Amino acid sequence: MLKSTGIPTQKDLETVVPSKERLAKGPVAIMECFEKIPCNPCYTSCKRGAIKEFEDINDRPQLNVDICNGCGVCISNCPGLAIFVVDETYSETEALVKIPYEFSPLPEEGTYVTGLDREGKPVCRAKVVKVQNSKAQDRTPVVAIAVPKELSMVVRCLSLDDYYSDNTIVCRCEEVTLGEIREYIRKGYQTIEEIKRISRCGMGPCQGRTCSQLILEEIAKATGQDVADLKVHTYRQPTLPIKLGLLVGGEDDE
Amino acid sequence: MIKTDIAVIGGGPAGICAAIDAAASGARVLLIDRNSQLGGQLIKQTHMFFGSQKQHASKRGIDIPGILAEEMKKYQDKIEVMLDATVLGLYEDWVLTVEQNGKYKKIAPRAIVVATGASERFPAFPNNDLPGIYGAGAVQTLMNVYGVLPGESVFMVGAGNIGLIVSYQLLQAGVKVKGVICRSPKYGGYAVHASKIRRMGVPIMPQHRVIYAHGKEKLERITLIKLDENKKEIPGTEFDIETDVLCISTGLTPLGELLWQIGCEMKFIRELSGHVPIRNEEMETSIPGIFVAGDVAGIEEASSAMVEGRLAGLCCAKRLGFVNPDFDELKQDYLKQLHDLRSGPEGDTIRKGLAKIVI
Amino acid sequence: MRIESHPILTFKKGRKVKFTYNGKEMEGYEGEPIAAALHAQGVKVLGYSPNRHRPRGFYCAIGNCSSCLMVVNGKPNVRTCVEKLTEGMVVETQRGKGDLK
Amino acid sequence: MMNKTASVVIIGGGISGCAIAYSLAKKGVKDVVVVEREYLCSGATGRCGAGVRMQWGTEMNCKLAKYSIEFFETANEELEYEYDIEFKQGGYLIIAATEKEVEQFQKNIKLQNSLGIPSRYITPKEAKEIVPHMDETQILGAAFNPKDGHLNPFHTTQAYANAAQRLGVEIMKFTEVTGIDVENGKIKGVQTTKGYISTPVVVNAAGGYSQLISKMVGVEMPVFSERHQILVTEPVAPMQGPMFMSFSQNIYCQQTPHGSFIMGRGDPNEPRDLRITSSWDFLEEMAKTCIRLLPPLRELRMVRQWSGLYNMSPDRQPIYGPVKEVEGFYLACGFSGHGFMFGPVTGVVISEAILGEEPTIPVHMLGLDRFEKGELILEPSVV
Repeated sequence: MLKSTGIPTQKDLETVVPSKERLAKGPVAIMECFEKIPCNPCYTSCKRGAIKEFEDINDRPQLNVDICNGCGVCISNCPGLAIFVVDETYSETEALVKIPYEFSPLPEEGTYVTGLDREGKPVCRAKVVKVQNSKAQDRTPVVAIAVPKELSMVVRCLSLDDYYSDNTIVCRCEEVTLGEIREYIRKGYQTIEEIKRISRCGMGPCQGRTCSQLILEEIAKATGQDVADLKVHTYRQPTLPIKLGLLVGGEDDE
Repeated sequence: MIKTDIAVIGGGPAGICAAIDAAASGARVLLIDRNSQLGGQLIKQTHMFFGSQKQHASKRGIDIPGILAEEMKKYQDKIEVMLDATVLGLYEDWVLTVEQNGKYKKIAPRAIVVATGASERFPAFPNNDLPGIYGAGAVQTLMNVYGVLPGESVFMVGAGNIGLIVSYQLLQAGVKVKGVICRSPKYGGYAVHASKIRRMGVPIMPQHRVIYAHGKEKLERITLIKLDENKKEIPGTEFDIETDVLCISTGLTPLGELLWQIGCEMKFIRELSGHVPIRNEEMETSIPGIFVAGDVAGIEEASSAMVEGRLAGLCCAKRLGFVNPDFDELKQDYLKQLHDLRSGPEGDTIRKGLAKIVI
Repeated sequence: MRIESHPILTFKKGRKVKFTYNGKEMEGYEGEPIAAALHAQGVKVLGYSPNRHRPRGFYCAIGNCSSCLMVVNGKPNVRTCVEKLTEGMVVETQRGKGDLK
Repeated sequence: MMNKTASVVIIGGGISGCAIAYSLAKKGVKDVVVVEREYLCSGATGRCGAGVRMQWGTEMNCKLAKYSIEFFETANEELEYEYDIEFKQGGYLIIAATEKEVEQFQKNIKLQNSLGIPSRYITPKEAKEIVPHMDETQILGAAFNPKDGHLNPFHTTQAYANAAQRLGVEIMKFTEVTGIDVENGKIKGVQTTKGYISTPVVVNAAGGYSQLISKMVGVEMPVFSERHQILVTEPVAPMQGPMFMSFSQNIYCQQTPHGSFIMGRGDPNEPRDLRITSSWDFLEEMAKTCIRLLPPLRELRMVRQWSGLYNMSPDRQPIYGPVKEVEGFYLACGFSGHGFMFGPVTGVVISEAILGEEPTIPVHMLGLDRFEKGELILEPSVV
């Protein structure tokens, strides 16, 4: 029960989750406000009029999902932090979930965090796509994270703890993380040459000396192959960086 | 263009011995090393070596280069040493490009012994790039070559021989070693090395892994987790240890870049710790005239590296027509020494690996 | 911190030289790597990575990686783990990708 | 082993193959299959300098390039790419070091301007303002077009490939073509290491290996593949906007948005045996030319060298379209080192040729038969 655990029930959620068809059309707000309390800033903040005018200040918000475009202005205005925006069209496999997050430090865009469900349980890795923290939001920043599509109605919070070690720097020269490597592998870049070209991993001054073994291990893990069977990247000259100016003085020998 | 009969790349135990035996057979040798002194990793080893007299057993690593240098003196008209010289490339026309003290040089050898050693492996965990997290090689260099302490206290990851030895060296330098972990139920190094540090009070902790490093500007703390017998993490067993240095010693992998560049056939052999060149018993790779010796041919001990070096030097010289009058006896002796060094239970893995790569 | 006495090793040090680190005068031994001299003075953070601005220190110690790049005598991207210290060197933290000027 | 049917099989997963696949799929062609021996972009596309310029010496090349560059300007959006093709439109500064070049450039610019290309002839002083680290005393003048630029070839190809796949194109990586079946002068199918594909249409977009593919159907092409080398440096803060190039001095040199410089040169003595190894003489020659013209770059460290194949045609212009010997066999090869920058237009004109549509740019004179007829217009502006 919501009133004993703080966790909305499946039945509660059914009243606010839009249809599959609507979700397939793009971002939309999810108003997880299940109790009649005297409050209406969602209605007053929506410039599009997607939320039905309150007859009684104790009304629960009624969202017209066909008018709502998921702009997310209501998120920071909701005193109960009960509004989220879900965009299932973000990519083929991922959905974007916008979450109000009033903690410090804020996550950084491009890094990975851990997606938590309504019970605070870690459920997935999530990439931080955007962090909005404008003056208008008045200290209620909104963090947009990309989560596996099937978890779009599950992830409602985030933890900066790197539960999956995704923020581990694998390639120091180009600063590519394990999470990014895993993402590329998921997207079908499953050889070290492809990962190198898409991410620049191994293209820096060290030419893959520190990262290539870690990447190979990650490919092996993700694809169920043996490292011994994986192709390595091409080794080219030089073994260490050399100044162009030195190469010119190449003839002064016997 | 510098001309020579044989270029030996890498002046560690394998390379020095290759140069000596090639010169003893009558070949002109250029021995190239990127450090300021010969000896490779030996110059950082304060402990006494195992093996037999032939491989300078019970001598300290740091003293072996001197002994070998003495032997090299006999052939000083044959061996030229290039120090502070990094081989940048090995090209298909067999030209070696080298940078030495800010100068670019080219070498045209008739045959090559590649004895470039190994590079270190690093595990992936969040914040593994924080200052204070160093490879065992870096710690040894800093401490034993330059006399600079890596920090106040060190936690060691990896309990192979290197992890155990470096822990001991840290104690000798006056650094507190807070513990040594490894993932397996048994540590990988020799028991005598483990006992040496254990009786100095250093805890050896099998079945542990580092899962997190913490610190703002530099390392302050690490989080460890316990593993079960199958090296799987046991949730809920995480705990933190404060340390300003984390020393990583999770193994070496053969440094075969030059062999890849020239196109030697390579194969991944887990028992030899990575990609190694296919070769015959004389240490000649799939490209005639290109020989290998030491860790680049598979990770082993310095003792076997020295013998492999002698074998490679001897046979490389023969490839060019410089046949040592005692070629057969020497070759048989080197093969026997290698056989003996690898014959015990600790050599089991190496023997299995070699069976897959030596043709 | 330097090792004052060692049961096995004796260290052959070059002559003492002065250099500056971010404008601060420091001392080290000629011929030792710049990064070793800095480490001996307690300087562990040698620079910051260009994109994520993560602190970077000494790492491989053999010039293999890009962890110890600093600006030395005005020139960027110098591998201070292998570059030898000389009298009067001007060593500075590198921020972002080096500027060739 | 699979056995499948396709309406078009494209051999080669470089920019040309992927752009053709995309154009066909966009026009509604179903069952297009791209067969790539390794990973996408593993051949010439992924190895090239990836500069794109409108400054050419023949009308045809100018038009092909202009079309392509205008496409690149909006390619991220058009192809709905999730990353970035990294189009840096910093121009091409082509220096004139000889009187002959001055004359040629002025002629070229007149032609280019007549085709709507905003190139202009500039003085050494103006050139120095654009590339401050150059030694302007080495030059007589320069041609500059601000619309030229540079891209990331892997991302550009991937953008095409992803867009094509969304439209239903199948891309078979790590699949090698081992034979092409022809019956009664018509294409019947393609044998690959992963099985057989029945198809009436095959496009040869195999870059440096195109002559080997043509040979499979008995078509001899007067092309050869020449090794070209290139190097890349460590990254430094942005300092060079345009591609810096010279035909007579034999150099192209560009700073990528990432900060690294890539530079290359050609050499008539390079091997023509499909080798893609590297040489030390290239490094020395490259460094010499680069430092003479762009002296401060002597402090830059190079981190890697590699090479790729130019598929050279007799007149240094592409070979496009059907061949008369085999029905259903189309060529998109012989690019002579500029296949990457022609990628978008290649996609369009080859798809039009296959579908029998009115060509966006008439390219019938770029057919293989031009070499028999001897109607060649030699492109003078090639490194």
